Amino acid sequence: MKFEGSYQFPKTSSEVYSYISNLRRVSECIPDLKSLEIKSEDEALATVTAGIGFIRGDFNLRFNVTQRSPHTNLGYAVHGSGLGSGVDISITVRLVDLSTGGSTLSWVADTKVVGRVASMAQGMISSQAEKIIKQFFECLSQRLR
Amino acid sequence: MTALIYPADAKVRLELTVNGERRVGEAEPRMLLVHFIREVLGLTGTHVGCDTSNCGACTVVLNGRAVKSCTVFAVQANGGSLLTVEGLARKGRLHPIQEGFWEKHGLQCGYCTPGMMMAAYDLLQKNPDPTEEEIRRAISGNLCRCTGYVKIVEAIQYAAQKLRSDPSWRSGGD
Amino acid sequence: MTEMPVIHGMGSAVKRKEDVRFIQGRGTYVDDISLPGMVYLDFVRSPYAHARIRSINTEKAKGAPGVVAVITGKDLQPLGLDWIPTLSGDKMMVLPTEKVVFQMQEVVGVVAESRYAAADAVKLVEVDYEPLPVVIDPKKALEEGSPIVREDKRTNHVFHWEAGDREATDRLFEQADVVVGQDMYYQRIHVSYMEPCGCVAYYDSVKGTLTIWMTTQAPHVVRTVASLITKIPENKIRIISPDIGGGFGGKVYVYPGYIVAAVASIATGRPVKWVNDRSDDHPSTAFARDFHMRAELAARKDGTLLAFRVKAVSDHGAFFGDANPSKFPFGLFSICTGSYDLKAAFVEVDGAYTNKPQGGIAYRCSFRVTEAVYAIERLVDIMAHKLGVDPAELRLKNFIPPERFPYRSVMGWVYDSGNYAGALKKAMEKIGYEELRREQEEKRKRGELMGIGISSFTEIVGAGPSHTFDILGIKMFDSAEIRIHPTGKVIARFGTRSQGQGHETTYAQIIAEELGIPIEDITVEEGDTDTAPYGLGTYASRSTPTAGAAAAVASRKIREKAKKIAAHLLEAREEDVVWERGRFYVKGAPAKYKTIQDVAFAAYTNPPPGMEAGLEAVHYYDPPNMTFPFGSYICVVDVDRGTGEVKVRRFVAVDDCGNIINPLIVDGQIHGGLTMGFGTAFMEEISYDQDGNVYGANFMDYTIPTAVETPKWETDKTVTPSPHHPLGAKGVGESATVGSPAAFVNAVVDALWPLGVTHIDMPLYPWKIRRLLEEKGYALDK
Amino acid sequence: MFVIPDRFSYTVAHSVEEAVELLHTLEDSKVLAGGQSLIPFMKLGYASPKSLVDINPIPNLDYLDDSGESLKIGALTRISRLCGSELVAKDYPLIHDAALQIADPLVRNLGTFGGNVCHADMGNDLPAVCLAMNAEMVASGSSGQRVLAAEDFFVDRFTTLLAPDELLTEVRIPKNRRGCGGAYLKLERRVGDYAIVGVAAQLEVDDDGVCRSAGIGLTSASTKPIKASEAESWLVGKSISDEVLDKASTLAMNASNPLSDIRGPAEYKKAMVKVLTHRALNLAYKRARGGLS
Repeated sequence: MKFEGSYQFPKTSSEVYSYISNLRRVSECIPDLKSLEIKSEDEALATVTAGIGFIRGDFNLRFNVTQRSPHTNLGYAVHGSGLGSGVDISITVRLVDLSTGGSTLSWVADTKVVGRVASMAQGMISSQAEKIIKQFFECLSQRLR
Repeated sequence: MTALIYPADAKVRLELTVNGERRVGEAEPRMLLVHFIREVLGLTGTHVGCDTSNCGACTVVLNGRAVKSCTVFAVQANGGSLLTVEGLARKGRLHPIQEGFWEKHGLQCGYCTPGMMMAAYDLLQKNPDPTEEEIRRAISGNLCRCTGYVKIVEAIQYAAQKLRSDPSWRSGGD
Repeated sequence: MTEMPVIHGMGSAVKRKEDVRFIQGRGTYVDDISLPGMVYLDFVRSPYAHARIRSINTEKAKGAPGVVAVITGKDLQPLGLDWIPTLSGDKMMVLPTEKVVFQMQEVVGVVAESRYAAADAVKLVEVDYEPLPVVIDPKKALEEGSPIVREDKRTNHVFHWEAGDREATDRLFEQADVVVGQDMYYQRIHVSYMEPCGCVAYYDSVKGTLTIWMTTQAPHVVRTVASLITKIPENKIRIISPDIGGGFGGKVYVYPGYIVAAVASIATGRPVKWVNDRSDDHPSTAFARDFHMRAELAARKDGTLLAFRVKAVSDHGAFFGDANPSKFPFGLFSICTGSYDLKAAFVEVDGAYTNKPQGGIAYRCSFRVTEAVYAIERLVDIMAHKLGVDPAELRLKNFIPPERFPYRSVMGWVYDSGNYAGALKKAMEKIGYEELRREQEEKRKRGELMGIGISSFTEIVGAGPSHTFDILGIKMFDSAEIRIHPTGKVIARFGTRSQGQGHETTYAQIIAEELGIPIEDITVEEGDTDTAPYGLGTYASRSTPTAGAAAAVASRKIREKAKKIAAHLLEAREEDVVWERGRFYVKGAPAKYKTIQDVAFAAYTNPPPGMEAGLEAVHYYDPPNMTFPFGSYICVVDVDRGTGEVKVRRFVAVDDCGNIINPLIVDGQIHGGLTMGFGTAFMEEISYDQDGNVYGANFMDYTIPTAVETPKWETDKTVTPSPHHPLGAKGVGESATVGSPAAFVNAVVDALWPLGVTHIDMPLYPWKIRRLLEEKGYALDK
Repeated sequence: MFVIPDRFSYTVAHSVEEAVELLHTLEDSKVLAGGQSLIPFMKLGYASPKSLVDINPIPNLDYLDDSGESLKIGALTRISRLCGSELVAKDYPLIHDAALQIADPLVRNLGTFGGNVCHADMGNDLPAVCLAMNAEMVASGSSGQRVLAAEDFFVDRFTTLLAPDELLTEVRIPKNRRGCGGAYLKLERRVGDYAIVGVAAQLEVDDDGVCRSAGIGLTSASTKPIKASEAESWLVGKSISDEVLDKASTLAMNASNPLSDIRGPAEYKKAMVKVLTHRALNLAYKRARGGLS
């Protein structure tokens, strides 16, 4: 599934870029974070608790920065597993300066959830994934205001 | 008052009446009743056909009502009374339900049969003279892949008739 | 002259011998077997349908409480067991070393002291996957640039298979007045036996023997293949197929669990039990159907059917594992001219690899006959509607007439016997066909949707004659070994394996009929390769046509010897001795006789001079031809214009399987088959999304019929014996699954035809029908 | 991957107070009532609570009492008891319809009213019934007892208003008076399956067939059990006719927002909300007019 969204900031694209290309700062916006380990400037390992109602589980996720084109584009990849499922999310972020000053950030997240729970409780995990991704960008945008 | 808490890895000592006999066994809290029956009590007539509480192959009568023993924890049966397929016949005499399944060709591979008979047992306790529709609904939690149910229905009708005409089988059987 | 004992021979509706244990919970299924020191095998399974395995970390699992061994593909590699041959000459992964090719594939085996300990340890195995592009649609799989499932093959194309005469067929299509065609998808379904697959494997390192109690329909073939791939001598391998909780074709296959359990037992020296849970079994064991076809039928405007052609793609998943006879990569689909006297036919099928478990189970379908019957019976109905002729009338006009049997079809099959019009007319009479058509007319005027569907199928079973049929080179005979003890009691052993078909009773009835010995005195054994004569097993409705015939022939061999002994006892010349069921007497003096029991005793105590003692025989029966059961089914449905739900109001099945051994058992087989056909038509499907997630992977998601929605079947029969079978029998195990789906679909399409609906793919979900009603502006909102 | 629950500690409560205390003190605890939804979820690995509090031994939580202003249903009342109750069959046809369509007779032998409601799956049948009948949910917690309106009770999929240490003890259903009638219609792939869509309808009409009050609850029509409030209020004051029911069922359909899944595409489910609402209201009306039956 593809999810997407966009935000406008008073900051310029290069200011935004320098913030969101920093994995440590970005990872502070991962919701329900249980643990985090920054392996390099391009890779972090995180454990996230996700679920709905009493259906919860820990997801072990690897975050990678997959594309860095200063001021314009940034790519993240998330790969991991939890609740008997595999999760793969590729996120692309586009930054555009506005003639009126400030900039817009638009993101697209392509999410794949596979495995037993994904199959049995159709939609349950993907709807959670959507929620988490949106929270993540909501948090980023707050910090960039 | 403070309740007794059994730790996750505790071996809980269970004592219950099984087919009229007092039986004792151990189970950790998460052990499913069906595994307790098959692997601790050694009664393998109760089968496992699924893991989502759909097939009913594991049906037993617990404290007077038919339940899916894959969807009950063994610890919940502590102190209770259990009737399995092995307890249906009495003194070497087949229960009318068993007789009906045999007479009417109510089984083929035999895997769903014990659960099917225990569901029928529950039905005939509550309703000695069920209609075909009532029988079909009563076994709707028991899947059979061989018979197409026609002869299972006939088997239960046979048993109902036999039970009505033979008072010696009333008063449960467990 | 004394009373003849009641022996319950051919045609007796005697209750089954095997039931005594089943109704008392005393059957012995694989999971009921428990050996001292036994440990449990469980599997880590892949959440991905297609992924490269970066790494597997088993350290935590190995250290977990109760864990005895952890087995990966790398452990199997040195043994040459990471891949094994399939029954179709392809090979399949046991455990992956490089990549996984379908969701829920076995990845790592964990062996522990208990079921629970194994399950806990499975969660501790860490597998790092690198997802690969997934291919689910077999048509896409055959396109250029599609992801490759099998790197060892470098293509997703499994085979191209043709049957019939392309030119002659095309010519007739060009000359035809009317041509109808239809794209159809016969969906992927699971046999859904109630007992999941499993085994207990025990390697005795002292004796060097490997014993496997396993859920298999073909123990002897398994033993031979196991010996060939493991190099363990065949006399040191014993396969025991205990009571089987339904097979339906799904237990012909060899699954990774069996292999890993055996290896684990060799590695640990302990008995190893592996039993699939349902949620493991459904998505990882083999599937049936999954067949995309374009079928076309040509006719003259007077309704004479001329030619039939099919172009199809079949989905075989990641491994080509069909249990087909070697010469028939697409089974017996070429029976697709069905019950009709066609002038020509042509079929071509391409097989494709996809990211799914292996497919192509002969699910109660005698090798793709189900798909063939569905194709022709759907098209005949479409043709009837197109021509504006009653579907029954069109069938009656084009049936192969009784006097044409034995009949050679344009596909080269020689049908042994049949009376197709007889069966259809009987079904029409029983259901009140004319009256129903009148009712339908009136209902249509009132805007009510009622449909009537017919299927007049011809089956082809009893594989098979050795000149044509083999599996991995082994001829498809089957066997019986009968031994009569001095007191006249009998032990009989067979190479087949009942999974509910009642062999212990029907084989006993055959022997009783032939030797006049009551069935209570006859013990039938199957499934133990150490004791039973070699046989190919039970599938494709072959047991009665092959092993049943073997029982008759072996009994007759015994009777010949018995006659000599009787002559000796009666002090008469052999040619003067007369056989009358159960006894011999001298011509003209029936009062002075010797019973078969007297003769049996003499065979051990007082054989004729020079005669070898004992009374027994073995026979390996090689059928001269297949048998061709047939029947006509009529189904009546009512369609709810609001919800799109279909109610099957009535279903009449008239079957002809030749001479009947036990009517109770034949009824049971037909009821069960009809219910499976009903499930296929209305509710059963295993589907995948584009990421390779499987839907319908357990009994919560995969719905098989309960007693409530299953129609109350009305069955009847005609009897047209097979001229070449010793008992005139034909086999009936699969007729109803083969014949019924087309009847259900024909009925629903018949209801919707006036709206311009020509076809609906199974399963006929209410939402599909509602969608059509909306498109045609015929849906109701209440 | 054997389908077996993760380990949990097990404890038995003998009174409501004790249950609440245990839920309060134990880490990550969950109530075990009938267990017919919880145990499968634990086996499949959807849920792995660290501890279970078995409330089955609590006495006097299994009752049907209509002596007072409302029909009081104890949280531990087994579904099979509702199926077999003459009182329910005669006076509360909506509850009876629904009970008879929950899973199968074996599951109903253990499954409880409270459990079915608290599990709060969009596919469970009794939440819709509670919504349609404007039931009150009585909960006991460490901070005492409180009464919640069904409408507020169902927060999200598998999520209710109950606090982790709160226990549902009773459900109160307004008493059916003369002129009341209800019906539950459920569309299933196969008997015993979760609903493709289910509609609970409750009507009160006066002697002229004018609607005094209406309740409509929907199963599997959204990610949680929902109440078709607009349809309800639109019906009040109208004299029931085919046109009126058409409009009401359209409003109910508009209130729904189902998921596409193996039980059918969202657009089909939406259409079925309309069809079933119309049929359920119609049957409820007939029953209301025919008195209580």
